[in-house]
Amino acid sequence: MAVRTEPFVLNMGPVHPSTHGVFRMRVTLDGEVVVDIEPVFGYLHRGIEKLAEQRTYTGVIPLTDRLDYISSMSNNLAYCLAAEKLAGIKVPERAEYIRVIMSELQRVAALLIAVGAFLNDCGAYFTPFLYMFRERERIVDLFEMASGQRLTYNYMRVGGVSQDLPEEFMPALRKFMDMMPRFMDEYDQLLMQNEILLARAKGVGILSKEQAINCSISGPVLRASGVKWDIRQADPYSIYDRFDFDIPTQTTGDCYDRYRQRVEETRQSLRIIRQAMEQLPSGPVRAEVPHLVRPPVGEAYAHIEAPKGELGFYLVSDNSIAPYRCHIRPPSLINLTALRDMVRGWKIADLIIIFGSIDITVGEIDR
Amino acid sequence: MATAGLNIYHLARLQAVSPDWPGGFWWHWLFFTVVIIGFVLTMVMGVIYIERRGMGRMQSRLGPNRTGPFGLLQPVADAVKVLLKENIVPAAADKLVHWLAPVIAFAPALMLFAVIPFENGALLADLNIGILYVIAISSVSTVGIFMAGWGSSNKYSLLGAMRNVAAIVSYEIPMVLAIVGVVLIAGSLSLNDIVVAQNVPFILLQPLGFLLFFAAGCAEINRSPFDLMEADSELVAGFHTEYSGMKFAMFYLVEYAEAVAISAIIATLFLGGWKGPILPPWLWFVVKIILVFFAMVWTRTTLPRIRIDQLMAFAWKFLFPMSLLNMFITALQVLAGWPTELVWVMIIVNIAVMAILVLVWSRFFFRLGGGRVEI
Amino acid sequence: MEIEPAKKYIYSDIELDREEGQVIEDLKAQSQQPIPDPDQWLDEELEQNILLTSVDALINWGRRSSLWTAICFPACCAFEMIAANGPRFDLARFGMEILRASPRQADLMITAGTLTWKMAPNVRRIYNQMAEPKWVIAMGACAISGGIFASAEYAVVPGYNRIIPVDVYVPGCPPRPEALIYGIQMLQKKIARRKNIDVRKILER
Amino acid sequence: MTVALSGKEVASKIEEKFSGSVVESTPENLVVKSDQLLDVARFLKETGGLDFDYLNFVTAVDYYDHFEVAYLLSSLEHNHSLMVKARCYDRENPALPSVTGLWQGADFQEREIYDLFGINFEGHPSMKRIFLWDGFEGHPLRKDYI
Repeated sequence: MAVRTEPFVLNMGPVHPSTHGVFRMRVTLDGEVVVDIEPVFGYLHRGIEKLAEQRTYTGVIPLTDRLDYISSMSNNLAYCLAAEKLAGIKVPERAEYIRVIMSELQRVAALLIAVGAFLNDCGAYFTPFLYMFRERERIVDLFEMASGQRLTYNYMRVGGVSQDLPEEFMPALRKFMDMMPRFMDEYDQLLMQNEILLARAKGVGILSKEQAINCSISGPVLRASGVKWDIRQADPYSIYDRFDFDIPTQTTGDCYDRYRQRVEETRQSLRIIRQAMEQLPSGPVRAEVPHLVRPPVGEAYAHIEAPKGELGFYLVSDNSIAPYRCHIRPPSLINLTALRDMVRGWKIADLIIIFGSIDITVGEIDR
Repeated sequence: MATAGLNIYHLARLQAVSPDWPGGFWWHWLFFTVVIIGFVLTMVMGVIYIERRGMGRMQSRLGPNRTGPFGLLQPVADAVKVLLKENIVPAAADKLVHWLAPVIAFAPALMLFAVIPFENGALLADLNIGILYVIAISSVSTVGIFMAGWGSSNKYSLLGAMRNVAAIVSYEIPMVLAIVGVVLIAGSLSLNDIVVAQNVPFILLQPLGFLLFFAAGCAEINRSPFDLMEADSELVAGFHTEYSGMKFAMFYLVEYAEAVAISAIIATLFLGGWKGPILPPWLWFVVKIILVFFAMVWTRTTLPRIRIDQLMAFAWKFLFPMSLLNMFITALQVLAGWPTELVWVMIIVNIAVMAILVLVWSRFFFRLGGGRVEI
Repeated sequence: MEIEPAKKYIYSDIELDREEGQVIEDLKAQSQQPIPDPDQWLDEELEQNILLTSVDALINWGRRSSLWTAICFPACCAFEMIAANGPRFDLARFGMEILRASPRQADLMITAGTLTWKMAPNVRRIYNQMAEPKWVIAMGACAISGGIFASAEYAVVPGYNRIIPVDVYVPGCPPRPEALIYGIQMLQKKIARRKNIDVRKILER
Repeated sequence: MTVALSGKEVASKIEEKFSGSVVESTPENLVVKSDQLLDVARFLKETGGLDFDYLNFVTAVDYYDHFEVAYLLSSLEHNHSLMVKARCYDRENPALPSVTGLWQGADFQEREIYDLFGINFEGHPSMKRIFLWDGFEGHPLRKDYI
């Protein structure tokens, strides 16, 4: 005899321990099984795109810091690339290298957070998260040396970076680079082969290759589904064509693959940093750029491979000192497109880890 | 058999000698009731401290160390604060059920200690069905938890409570079956007799039984990785989402009192209870409880949580058949009358049996991990 | 806060959206002025709260030594908040590592991040769900005044004190964990000073 | 390196199939008539050699007299990209066909444009406000908002 059940709606968020900020889902459940979800956004809509229209080109940079606040450097980079493309500014060599080092360090930090948060969502009571926070603190120290800030760095400028690296930066970076591979091995041993984690994450929330492309998914989520698409190699920006690195991909596109993908990308980032450290030239770190940049009428789109995916800035100029329109392509928001299809039919506990494996930041979703 | 000396003692016990106290049973009961309440409360404070400090250490940080010397007064401060907080009853809650739930959940945790010996013969009631009593009483707290989930009129609470009921119903069976091995060897259901019978701690004679009981016990009291009913990252706070103040304090107490109780039962059944050299027996008992509890803290900080269907599958497809097998093997050994002088051989054989069984079963018959439900 | 009677449950998405929008608009209309800080109005309420005078110190010690934080971290400052909880700064030393996901069991709300009007009813609700005694630390420029986003008036609430009373303000964008810990210590001092009962009032009676 | 296809070349291909659908074409982008946007988009996605299977982003720009909606399309296979635009001149009730049927990734972005610009995408499964609440007056990213 079949039991007759009745679905009910569970409101998850906007304040919930594992929605990574103020994200909200209206989940329709049949017992423990997710029948349908409706994501609700906007709890952190701060009008960044509107504010950007009232600020000078340089004044937008602090706003970009607060988009995806765990990868501020990458946001700075993407914005500066767009503004430079619009104004036709050439960036000095040393600045390019510093930018690469910074954005790759930022990727390491952000991916560590992503992995830690994912494991936390799996129920490993804060331990992996705090371990990864320990290493993030070291990276934050490096950023602090360069920019004086711990979270919102505001380090890059249109035409370079705000200031040269202090002299103690490179020894500290070298020390960090020596330590980091050991920590990466430690993380591998921590939970990578854990039976419970495998049972929880393997085969759960599969995102097929076709759907990933159709949903405009980008970043580690896309590559975990088996699409070898990394903007650093597909459309090299800055000086990424000078470095030798691999693009790891996975096959199935389940939660475990996304977790693995992030860990492996961290290793590749370390490889890039090491090369950039060796090649770092001396020279100026800022091009001669007027205080108020006044790009010609036109539009430009620059995109980078941010830790969460393709982060792009679409700037439209009307030859004034402020952008006429500044659109941000948020990887977090667009990666969530497939969420509904991924979670239907899974349990509520799976919903949490599938959501965690997409790795979003609400600041970027709502802007 | 390791139980050779036991039979004479057991015969003597059959005459049901009353405690040799002036005034008979009543003083005995009063004394032990006070002792148990004091013991449980102190132990709860102690284990909360151990958990928070231990967890802090495992997470590469310090843990509470500012409140009192070494942070020892942290649980006291927590207690003072929680007890004096406002008590909120949600408007839509079922008032009576909401009010009764923590009491019903808390009582069994205390009652469990009635049959647990602190020293030889030092226990409130030496029931000759002690183990049965433990099993029966420990599942009563489920009623309280379900009442909490139902009475709060909160969907998260209800989900947590449902999970808890499902888990308890499944895990009672492997838990009981895991004990049967111990009972067969000891030849008694009384916890005191079981401790007396342990010339060698039963963890060595019954390694598989210990593992099964530890896993089932963790699930029974919802310690990680089976802490589904208050799964922080999924269900906010599970069944006690809507509880605050004193009533939340009760649930907090229940959580740890149950952990202490299960640790005490494991210490009694498998680790030789109060037995040990040099130190006074009650101290040995406390040390063993803390050891077991520490193992629970360790698993909590290390392992991810499993899913509800995996939890059920783990009970029915792994623990249940394993505990049946364990029971049969032990019964055969007891029936064959394994010679007492060869106890070390028995230990080695049993450990080998455990290793083979666990490996074979987890490789060929049951793996964790379920699948998608088609909707 | 008087408790509203339980509403009819709504099942349609569209109706629910409309209802929530209405709540936001109402709150926006209500909260055009900042709520004064609790220091200014809390004393009157506390006069009715009778406890033994001699245990005042003990109670305050207990309360300030175990401030459990409610999980309500909307934006950027959350990461400095977590960093303060993390291995280096370690709020656990003060017994604060327990982050209660359920506001009913929390004592302290650290408002880490920008508050938008859409979020405001939820923050108000979380604050109301917290059991007395409760405290609020406004962390960061956005929480104090709207900060860098204050000029996006259509979406951003200029400071949490429009919605909930705030005890301690910690400036910075975001404040460093050290600053947050200093703010928490300020709050602890504030709790230590707090009188749960005025002795003279009792004697007069 | 992603090759940005010339709008003029693609425009000539489109003109062969749907004559009169291209309003304007420059080397950077091409502007399509809004009522034929869906056909052109399907053509771009499904024609061999173009295969624009990836929609980078959708956004809108307010030029006071008209809205310009920009679609950046990429092909992961050929590694080339193209910016397609459509304009709506109706300021009161601007409307465009929705491309969610072709690229699901446009789902939230079209809702965002509806929320912040007020452009209605016909055929979108749930066209409602995404960031702001129901009952909010106006569309903030329009240039005439405050």
